[in-house]
Amino acid sequence: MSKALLNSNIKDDFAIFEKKILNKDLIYFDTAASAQKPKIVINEINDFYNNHYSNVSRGVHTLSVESTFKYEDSRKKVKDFINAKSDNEIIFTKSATESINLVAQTFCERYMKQGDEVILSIMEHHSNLVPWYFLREKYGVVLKFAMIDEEGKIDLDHFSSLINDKTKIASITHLSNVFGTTTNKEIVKICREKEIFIMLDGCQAAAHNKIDVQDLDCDFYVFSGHKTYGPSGIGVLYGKENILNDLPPYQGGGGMISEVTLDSVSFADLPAKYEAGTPPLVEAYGLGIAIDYMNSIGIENIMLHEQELSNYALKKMKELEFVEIYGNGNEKSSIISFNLNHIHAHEVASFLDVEGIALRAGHHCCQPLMRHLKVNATSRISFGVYNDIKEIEVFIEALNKCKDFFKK
Amino acid sequence: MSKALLNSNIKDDFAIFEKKILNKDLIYFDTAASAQKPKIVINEINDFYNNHYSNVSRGVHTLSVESTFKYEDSRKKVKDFINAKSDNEIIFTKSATESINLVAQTFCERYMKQGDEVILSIMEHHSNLVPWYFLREKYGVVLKFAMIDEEGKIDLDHFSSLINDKTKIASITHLSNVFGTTTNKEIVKICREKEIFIMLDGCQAAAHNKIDVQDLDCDFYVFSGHKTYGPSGIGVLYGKENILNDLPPYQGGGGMISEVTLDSVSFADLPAKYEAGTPPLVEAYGLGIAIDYMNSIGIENIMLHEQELSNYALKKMKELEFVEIYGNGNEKSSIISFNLNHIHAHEVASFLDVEGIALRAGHHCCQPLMRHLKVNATSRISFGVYNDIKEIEVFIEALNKCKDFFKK
Amino acid sequence: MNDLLKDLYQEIILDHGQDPRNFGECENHNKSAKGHNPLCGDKVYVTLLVDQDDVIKDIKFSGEGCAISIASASLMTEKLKNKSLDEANKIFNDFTNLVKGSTDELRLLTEEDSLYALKGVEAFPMRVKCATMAWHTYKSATNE
Amino acid sequence: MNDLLKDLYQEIILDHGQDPRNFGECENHNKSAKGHNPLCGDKVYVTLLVDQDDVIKDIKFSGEGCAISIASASLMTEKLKNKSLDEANKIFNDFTNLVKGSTDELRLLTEEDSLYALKGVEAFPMRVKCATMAWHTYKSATNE
Ligand SMILES: Cc1ncc(COP(=O)(O)O)c(C=O)c1O
Ligand SMILES: Cc1ncc(COP(=O)(O)O)c(C=O)c1O
Repeated sequence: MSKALLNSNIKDDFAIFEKKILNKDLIYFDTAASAQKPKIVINEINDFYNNHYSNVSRGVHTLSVESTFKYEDSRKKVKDFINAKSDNEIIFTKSATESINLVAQTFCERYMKQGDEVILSIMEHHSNLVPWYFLREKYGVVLKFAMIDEEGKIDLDHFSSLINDKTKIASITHLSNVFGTTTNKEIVKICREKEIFIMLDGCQAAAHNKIDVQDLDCDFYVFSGHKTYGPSGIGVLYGKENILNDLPPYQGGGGMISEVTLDSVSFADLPAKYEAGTPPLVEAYGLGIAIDYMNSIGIENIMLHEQELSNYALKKMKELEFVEIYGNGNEKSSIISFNLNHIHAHEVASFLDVEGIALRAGHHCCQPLMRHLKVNATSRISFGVYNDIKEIEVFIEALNKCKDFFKK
Repeated sequence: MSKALLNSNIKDDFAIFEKKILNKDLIYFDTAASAQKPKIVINEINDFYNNHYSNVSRGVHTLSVESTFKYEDSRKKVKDFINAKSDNEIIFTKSATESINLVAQTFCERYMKQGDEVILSIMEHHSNLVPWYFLREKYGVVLKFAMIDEEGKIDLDHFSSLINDKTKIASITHLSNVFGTTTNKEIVKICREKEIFIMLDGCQAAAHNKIDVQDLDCDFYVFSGHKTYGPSGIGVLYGKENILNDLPPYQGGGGMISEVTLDSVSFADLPAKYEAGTPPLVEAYGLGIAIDYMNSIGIENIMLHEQELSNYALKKMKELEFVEIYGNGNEKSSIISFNLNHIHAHEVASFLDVEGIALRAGHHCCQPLMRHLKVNATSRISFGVYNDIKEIEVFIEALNKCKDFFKK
Repeated sequence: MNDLLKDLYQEIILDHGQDPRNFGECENHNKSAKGHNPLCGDKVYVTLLVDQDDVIKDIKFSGEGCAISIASASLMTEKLKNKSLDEANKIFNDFTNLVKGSTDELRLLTEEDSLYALKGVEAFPMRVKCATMAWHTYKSATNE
Repeated sequence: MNDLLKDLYQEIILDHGQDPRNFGECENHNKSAKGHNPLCGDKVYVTLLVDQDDVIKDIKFSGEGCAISIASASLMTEKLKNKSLDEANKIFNDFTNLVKGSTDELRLLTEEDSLYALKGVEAFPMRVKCATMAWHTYKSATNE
């Protein structure tokens, strides 16, 4: 087992683990919400500001050149990270949420009319629901929701059965932020056969799996920098070049234009077309460094490590009769959602917080899924490169203590 | 004169000035494009990531609490900085450009129909033009452009004459990024009298003037963090609370909802309503620190300092017969645009770059204004707290050398 | 056991959390509101009977929630019953100040009050919403 | 004077920049395109006469721009005249590699070529767009 685990001194790469939470070591089990940042990312952000900073793309002077090259270099790193074909397919946004809004809005404007259909699933994150609800509201687009199986995976037969002549696009999570289950890439094949577009929400997958958008063959792929060990304030949209060329622009402003008169505007080529205004340039750079960091460990190794941790945690949690786990399979990637009998998730979170354990309690921005699971909230642990087996032991012990505390 | 100038060791607050450009001291005259960052901002960003980082607003654990409080604390600082009435009036975006897009889109959805009119000016930045062009294109909204006078200020009579029964909103720069001129706050009075809404684009003003949105009485005010000594990737939208309450949401996603079912969604209260997805949280915090920094110097003092520098530079430049200055008044705030006779702005920028002087050459994202001025491009110098008189001397000498070099 | 937790989960909180008083709907009521906590999806429904003199003759709540939110709702109904709306609103202010750890002086609540047991919430700022959910719902019921 | 600037603004560049050759429009042309530099709004218009054998019999340009963009356009027209489109495209590749400081080997351009004078641009990466504006415009004219 331990072969798959990363060397435990990987924690030294992260300054935050020198911190104590009420005199306890920090056990950070909330990576699915946002990952901690390696020192190298923070140091490089410093270096950018201290030695190379200026606005990008428009200036002639040295700092402007340096900033522009760092920014564009990061785009190349993202391209390689997800194996896109071209830099033009990588758009920097502020978040995955913005990326999804961008696609929903521009795709609808270009390809959809009233009555056309979109397929989502009942376990999508609000960020992959509400942008589509807007289209339903504004343009009369119809939304359909794929069901999930007992394990917490998209039911592909049901998904398939929802597609008809009016269906234009599907937008589905690549890795569930509640169950830790990965969507079978067959889903793209189904979309290819039925000739609809597909976007994958890779927020959780990108920090955990090797992503290859050419192999996946999806039309759009989105993720957030802050969940992949990068800074806050940066997101990625991947889109196939011909599609992005075909879609209208999203936001307007400096940097995304070719020529502006009082009567007209023509737009810059990709990727600038979708990057109106001064972009989150240092954040983009930081994401590039985070990608370097993940590559230095090896994304395969990260996956194996987190898989090991999940397997171990799952086994231990199943031994506790007062723990209910959501999704009955064994594939949990780096994420396990659960509840303690008769104890509200908020109690669990506060109790564990005092033990130094940071986990998430709530609806995880998946209220429709919560309703499906017939709960208001769950607790969720999620792992990153810096977690280890010892922390899981502490966690299991804390669950026991928690149960006892609230039993009385 | 020197009384108004800040102590020159203010440069020590900025690490970048330890840098040499081709063995020359860096003279950064490109603050209007983006300001350099004080060490304190960078250090605090470090501290945030190293000691307090987590996602905001949703978690129960300690790091989540710390992050949330830092994020919300920054909102309070922004509120005080521009003297808004309530935290609810401060929306964090990724940039001023996004702020303007947000207002244009939601305002149009709520209050405008085909044929309704918007007033801009011919000197607006592309970021305050193109979002409105989209409305023209999509919804048949009519755009009218206020003229400017010789000095480079909005012609208020002309502005006034453009308003009619169909006019719904005006969006005007508060401080011109080409001329350095400030728009008379009378403009808001005109809008109040004629009962139209007004947005001010404060990108350049916010780092230079004391902004008081209650005194200005504008409906919307926008600026970017990176131009006010804050990090990249953060922008601000101020809107009067009752108006923001009345407008529809912009982007959809986690954090901006109250309740989501498969059929419906209800939205969170302000300011969350406009902050879909994980926000640029560390960036927002960094902007708060930048505001602290500006306050520690005193925004009045910053204004006086930059005014002094501008006055001096203007006087010296006027003595050079080969320099043409755009806008014939003496109010240049922190920005002066010019050209050297017969020498293209790009040559000037490259030449000065080699002397260590960073200035901007181009259309400054104001192509309609360039056309009005009958040039393709200008050079532009702009000042920040870290500039001093000696740098202007070096600059004037460099202009002379540049003229000589290209004369032969 | 950690002191913060002990303060948060005092006996009376756990008791009211597990066995809430005034749970249900007032048979006769003339004011009501629904509230929820967007963090976790918990919900509460508060009903009141307010007489001509603006006195709360009856108040009940129903819903689901964590121990803190249920206990707080339960203790609220006990406290507000037979109070005038004016008094009740002062208690509302006191209570929200108490759990937020505000430095404002309390006007009607004292350390003897059972509600004071919720002071432990101030050490868990993200739980303030749990503690105040029923209170805000009461407030919006009476504001309509 | 700084060496980088001397390299950038060699005599021949300043000469062609101030006194461009082949400025204007070909009297007879069968290909043309407009181009511009979004950084500064500079514009160029390139016209060509390409014969049946795909040889560029005439090429001229007009427009406004900085010394680098005008000199580059002027030198381009001198170089491409009487070249086959095939050769011209190879020179296009060589030239863009040259100014970008690419490590790719040049196939047709040598140090003896007047175009080589623009190698100094590689030290000013943001000026590459100036140097290549006319070239990309030529390219789009012949691609139609
Ligand atoms: C007057 C004005 N408006 C808008 C903008 C756009 O700001 P940003 O690029 O930060 O969105 C700028 C800066 O470029 C500006 O100077
Ligand atoms: C599956 C999934 N989709 C979308 C999002 C939204 O990401 P962000 O908040 O970074 O925009 C998240 C994270 O919260 C997520 O887990």
